[in-house]
Amino acid sequence: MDESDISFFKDGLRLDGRRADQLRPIKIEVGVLARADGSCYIEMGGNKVIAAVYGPREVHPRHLQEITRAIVRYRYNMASFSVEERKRPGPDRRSHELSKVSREALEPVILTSFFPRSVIDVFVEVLQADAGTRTAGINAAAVALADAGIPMKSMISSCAAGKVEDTIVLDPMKEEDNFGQADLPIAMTPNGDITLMQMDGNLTPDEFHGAVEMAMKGARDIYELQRKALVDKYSKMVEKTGQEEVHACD
Amino acid sequence: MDESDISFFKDGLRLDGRRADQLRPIKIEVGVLARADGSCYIEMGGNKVIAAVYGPREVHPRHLQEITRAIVRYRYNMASFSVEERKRPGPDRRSHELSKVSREALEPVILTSFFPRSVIDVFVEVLQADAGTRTAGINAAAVALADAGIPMKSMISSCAAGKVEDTIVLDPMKEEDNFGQADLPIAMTPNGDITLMQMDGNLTPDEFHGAVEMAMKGARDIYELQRKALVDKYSKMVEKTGQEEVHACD
Amino acid sequence: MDESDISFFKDGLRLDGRRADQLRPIKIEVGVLARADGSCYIEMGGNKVIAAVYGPREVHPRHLQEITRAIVRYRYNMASFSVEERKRPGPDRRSHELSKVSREALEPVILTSFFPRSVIDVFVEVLQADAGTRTAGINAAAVALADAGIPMKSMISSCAAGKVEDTIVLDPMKEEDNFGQADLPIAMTPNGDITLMQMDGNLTPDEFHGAVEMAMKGARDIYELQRKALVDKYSKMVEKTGQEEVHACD
Amino acid sequence: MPVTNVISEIKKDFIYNHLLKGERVDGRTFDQYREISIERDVIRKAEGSALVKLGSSQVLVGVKMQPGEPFQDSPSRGVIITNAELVPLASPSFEPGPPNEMGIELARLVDRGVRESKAIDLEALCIVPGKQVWIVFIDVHILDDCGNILDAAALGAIAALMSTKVPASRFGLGEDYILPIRDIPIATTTIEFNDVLMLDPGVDEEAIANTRLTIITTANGNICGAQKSGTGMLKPEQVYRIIDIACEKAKEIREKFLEA
Amino acid sequence: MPVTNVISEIKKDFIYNHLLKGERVDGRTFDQYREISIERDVIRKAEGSALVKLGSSQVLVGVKMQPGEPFQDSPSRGVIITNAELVPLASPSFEPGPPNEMGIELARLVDRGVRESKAIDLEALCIVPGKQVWIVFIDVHILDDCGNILDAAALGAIAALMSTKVPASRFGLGEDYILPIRDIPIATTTIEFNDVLMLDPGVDEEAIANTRLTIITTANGNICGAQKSGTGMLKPEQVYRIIDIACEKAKEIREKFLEA
Amino acid sequence: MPVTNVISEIKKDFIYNHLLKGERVDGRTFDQYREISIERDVIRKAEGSALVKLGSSQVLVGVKMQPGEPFQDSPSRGVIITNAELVPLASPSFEPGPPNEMGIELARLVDRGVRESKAIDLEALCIVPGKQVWIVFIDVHILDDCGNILDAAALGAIAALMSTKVPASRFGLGEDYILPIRDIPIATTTIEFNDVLMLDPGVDEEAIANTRLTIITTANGNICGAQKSGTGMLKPEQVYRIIDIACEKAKEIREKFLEA
Repeated sequence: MDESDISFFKDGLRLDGRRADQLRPIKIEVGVLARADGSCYIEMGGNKVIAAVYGPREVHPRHLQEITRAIVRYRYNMASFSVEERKRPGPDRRSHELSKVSREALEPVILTSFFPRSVIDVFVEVLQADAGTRTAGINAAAVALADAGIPMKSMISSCAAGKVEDTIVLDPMKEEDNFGQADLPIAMTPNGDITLMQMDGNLTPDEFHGAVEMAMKGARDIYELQRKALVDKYSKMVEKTGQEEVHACD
Repeated sequence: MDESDISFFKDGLRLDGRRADQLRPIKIEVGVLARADGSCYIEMGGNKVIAAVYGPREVHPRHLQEITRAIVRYRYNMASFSVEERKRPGPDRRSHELSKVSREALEPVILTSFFPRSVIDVFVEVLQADAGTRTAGINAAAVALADAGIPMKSMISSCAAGKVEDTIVLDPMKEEDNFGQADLPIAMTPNGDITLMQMDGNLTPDEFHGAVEMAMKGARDIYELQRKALVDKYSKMVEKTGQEEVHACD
Repeated sequence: MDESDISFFKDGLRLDGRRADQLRPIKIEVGVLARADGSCYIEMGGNKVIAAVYGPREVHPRHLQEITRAIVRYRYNMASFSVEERKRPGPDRRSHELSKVSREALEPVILTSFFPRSVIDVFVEVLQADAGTRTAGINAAAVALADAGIPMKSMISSCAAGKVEDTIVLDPMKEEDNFGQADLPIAMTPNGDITLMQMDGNLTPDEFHGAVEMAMKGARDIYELQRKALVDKYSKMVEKTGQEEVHACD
Repeated sequence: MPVTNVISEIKKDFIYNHLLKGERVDGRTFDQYREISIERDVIRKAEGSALVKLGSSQVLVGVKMQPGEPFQDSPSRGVIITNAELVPLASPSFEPGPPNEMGIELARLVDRGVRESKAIDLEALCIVPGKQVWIVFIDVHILDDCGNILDAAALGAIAALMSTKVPASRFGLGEDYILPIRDIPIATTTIEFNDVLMLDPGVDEEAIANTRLTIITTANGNICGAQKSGTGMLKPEQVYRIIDIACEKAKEIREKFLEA
Repeated sequence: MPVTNVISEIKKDFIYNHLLKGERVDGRTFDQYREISIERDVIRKAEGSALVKLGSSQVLVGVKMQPGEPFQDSPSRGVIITNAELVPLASPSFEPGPPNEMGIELARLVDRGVRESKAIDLEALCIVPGKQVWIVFIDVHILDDCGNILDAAALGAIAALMSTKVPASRFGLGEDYILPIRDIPIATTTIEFNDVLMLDPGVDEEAIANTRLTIITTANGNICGAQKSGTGMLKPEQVYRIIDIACEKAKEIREKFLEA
Repeated sequence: MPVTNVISEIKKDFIYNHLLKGERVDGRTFDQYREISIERDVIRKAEGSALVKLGSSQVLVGVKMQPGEPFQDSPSRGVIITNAELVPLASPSFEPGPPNEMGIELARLVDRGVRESKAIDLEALCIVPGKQVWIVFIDVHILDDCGNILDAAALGAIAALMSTKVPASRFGLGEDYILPIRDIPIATTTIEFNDVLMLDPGVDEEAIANTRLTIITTANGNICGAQKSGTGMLKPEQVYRIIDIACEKAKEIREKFLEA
């Protein structure tokens, strides 16, 4: 993290014209895949991410089974063409870590005890990356879990705050992430229980406090969009009266 | 595939003296390995290939078992020293593809339903490569299956046709394969049911037709050699009256 | 193995001041790890090696189980920082071979038939390497097995002999190993049954004989130190009367 | 889950019975493709990209380019590297991990179409002979497997290549330019069942009729690739019939979607 | 083995009941670390090393250095590579093989502490800009996992770095010199259970209270890293309380063990 | 398959009872090898090759050579790389995949024989000191494992090396020439059972008497390699007896097959 010579603000606005506490444009679509039990496509700024949920289903290999609950698996994966310099296919150390913390961001709200000996698989594909892929992935995955009918205590919404030019900003984009002073992604329930928290960079305790509050505000706004996307899809289904939703090709 | 400056014909004959529709010399030996349940060594031109069959036997790992039939596995492998430039040991993408299509060339004639929950393993080792290793491998594997006593609806014979200097030729050798215009390997039953067909290069529909017919003619000739090799072995066994064949070392 | 220009003796003593038939200083500590069922730390010259034993315990994966006895696994591993030039983490071909012969050095004295269907795991970590890590590892592992209460027919002790400047020497150190003429490590029971023997370099049959005898002498001396270390630990336990040994953290 | 299996068995019977009656379960004729849509330039970070929908099947192909070393035996030609990721998001039968046999076959067939049709002018991708050439990475990302992802992937590959801009300026190699494309290979896949030939199989049709033949044709109507797959057999006459259908269908698709 | 499981269940109950009563089973107060000891320069073959004991947990960290190529986007800065081996010697739950999710997370957190605190002056590790820089390998070797190996590993890493001598002479690059260290990052981990916060969890406490927050602080009291792990939740107020505890505790540890 | 196991148990008993009576099941004396045949230059694409048959055991060894970089600590010496593939074609107990412990041990022993006997003049394989030397790849391909494949592999390796032509002209490095071989290492393996020592074990003898000692000797009768394997024990006197047998037997084999 070097600030180098970049200036991150112009006339009080950020390089992409946002205020410090403003989210990038977000678009959420539910049920975009036919084979998956639940799915969601999200755009957050330049990020394009798709999530699918399969399950509850049988666990392979068997020895991973838990007698009293479903296990949750989460696979964060970047497409080779999603980044400036082509990424080698397959998981690297970064994606292993993100998969772990993302799973731990969602697992607290999933009612795993309803499905002993089974697995709930969450697959997240980053098709285009632009800072914030982990938060976008969690947001999409949470909606896909709901779309799959997985019982959850609540929704999960995720957003990051950053620090550039000693200012706390919401939802950092690529330049702010690369050259900023800190990055702090969180995920939480609508009533503010934090399920993911990571941070790197350099923050005073007060700045940390401010960044958490700002990220939580962002997550609350995202929650409204997630909710709306699910309601919209449900409304459309209800319109087609008598027509049951079928998860199948064609 | 570049034709470069090579001339593939001289006085109407190919570089190795063959006519356009002539096979390279072929030698087939049955039962060449003591440990395998069935085996066959084949030379087709400069190719030296050996095939072994094990099974029907237990499937490991268990979850691959099929309840109603035997599964068939086929492993095409090239020895490091079989090619001009030393090949790294182990399978590459090419050998994975060849293993798949070769398995699918043989599986249609194997009576897998006779052996539920078991596996029939076919292992093919290319000891020396000279264009046409996949067809040589399938020819050897089919004989090895018969040698192992695996019940089959019919024999499988395999041969390729190619195109050089706008002429369709049978059983291309290395130079014709490297610098020719097309390669079309097939495998089939004695009565002309095609179980393998691949092609790359550039052929008009008419040329394609001609190449298929020529490759089928080659396969029919090879079938006679396969049959003869099996009959020869069986005759020898019968000569040693009362002496049962034992698949064991020494 | 080149002798190059090194002179290995000065005034009849070796570069580190030892006589030809003298061991390097050895330090053995028993029960140094809380989580393992048995453990041992050993220093042999510059070698620092730690061994842990887990088991008998359940075998994973299941298909490795033996119905009539415990299987023994041995994993020899070098820490990245244990050698001059950083070693890539994970096993290489050398460590696979050492794991195999070390396992075979210990297995003859382990009463595996007492624990059908289970596994006894021996893990050896080389923290600092200075020629002789395999013998140090076996010495530590044998003590760790005893510490874990695994029933054994006898102790195993291991030592190498080498040849430098046409002289047989005991327990070669780094320079003698790198530039010497031969290396011959053995492992044996206290009454002279050999369970490991390897050798490379160049020895006449007579020299081979001499090297084996010298290595056996070294192993006998090491046995006394192993025995003492175990007795010391047991004495201490008995002192704390009524206090049972608990293998647990804190 | 047992329930799913029962449903899937019933569904198979249903399709099977339709096929026996000479009908496809979704009402298509035997030589009819599902609806095709191609959206190009969907991934800004890629040099070229295309999202292909074939009925409900979805395949995303991205093309990346970077300078690199040529192969020793073709020192003045660019390099094509094709990879396919059958990510587990796309089907309950796909598993995480390196490409399996099926993924490798798919990638190699897509590659074969591009390579054997000579669609890319590889000579034009030489930067310094013997030292530096352009590497073209064609990455196929399957998103939703509702059958016949091979044809969709091949279509996505050529569509993405046709929208690819060589990123010369990023590497200080002059101005960006459009990747020169000289041919438009089209792959069409036909399945055989009870002597009935059906184009563009859906995922359930694939499960039932396990004999497939893929034919790749060039713009001038020649054949540049063929591959039978599956554990069935084909008569030569069936092969020739499939080739006739394939050539015609490929022409239609090429004209409708790629030459517009 | 069934027997072990029963014992382990009984032990968990025992600890659980203590925690409900507001007690830790080993008598510690909630904000008390187990005994810490740091022994430096234990591995002669490494450029720097430290053996950290945290109660019965034991972690050995070795630092190796060698010249190598810089990253393209930072041509005049040294490179840090951090790796952690959770070898099966250290715990019945560790398995042989490449690092799993847990080992990777641990290595990346240790790395983050060193990197984000700017503890190593990477500019000073440039040999020839764009060509050759020092690579610093930080290798964490877990020997005995009795809980909270992350804090022990982070402590071992900075202690080992503080004892590291750059082996310039071995590579013909002048005289050896002490690796310049500019900050001392300290990681402190707190678990939450029933709204009680406990520092430095033992292995059984970790098993019961599966919500952890690790805070890494710099010498000036700022925060340079944070990571929640485990499948629980934390209230913001709990986070802020943990930060207060972490800053204070880190200061104590830093003064006691690393600035002496 | 249960049937096989019963047969195999009966066969073991049979062999076991023979051994107790001091007989080998195939009528050999204890110090008798099975019939040996060596066919050289069987693989035209290799620089050298040999097919060794030891009774029904068959091992094919190919030698390939290419220029490459020397090791840093021996800048003017050629490099030997030995690999063994225990392909599943050769035995029901071999599995596909990278070499396991047994394959690695076999390759390393073959390598040790060649290396420690100094059979290849590595100094003569230097092309440009510190830059380019010849790499000698010795690839062992087991075709049929009917016991004692190690001795067969070692025999194949030296026979293949003795027929190796350095392919200098292919790489523009002058004329091809015969690889200079300075010694002929021979490996002989003996098993011990009930204090009886038997040379050249068959596959069933190996299964029963799981204590083996391999001795590698040079042409002048010295020992350049030894390896005990298996989970049994040997008395020192047994070791010395085995060495005597090995030296004598190796001399016979060397004279009969490799110095002719």
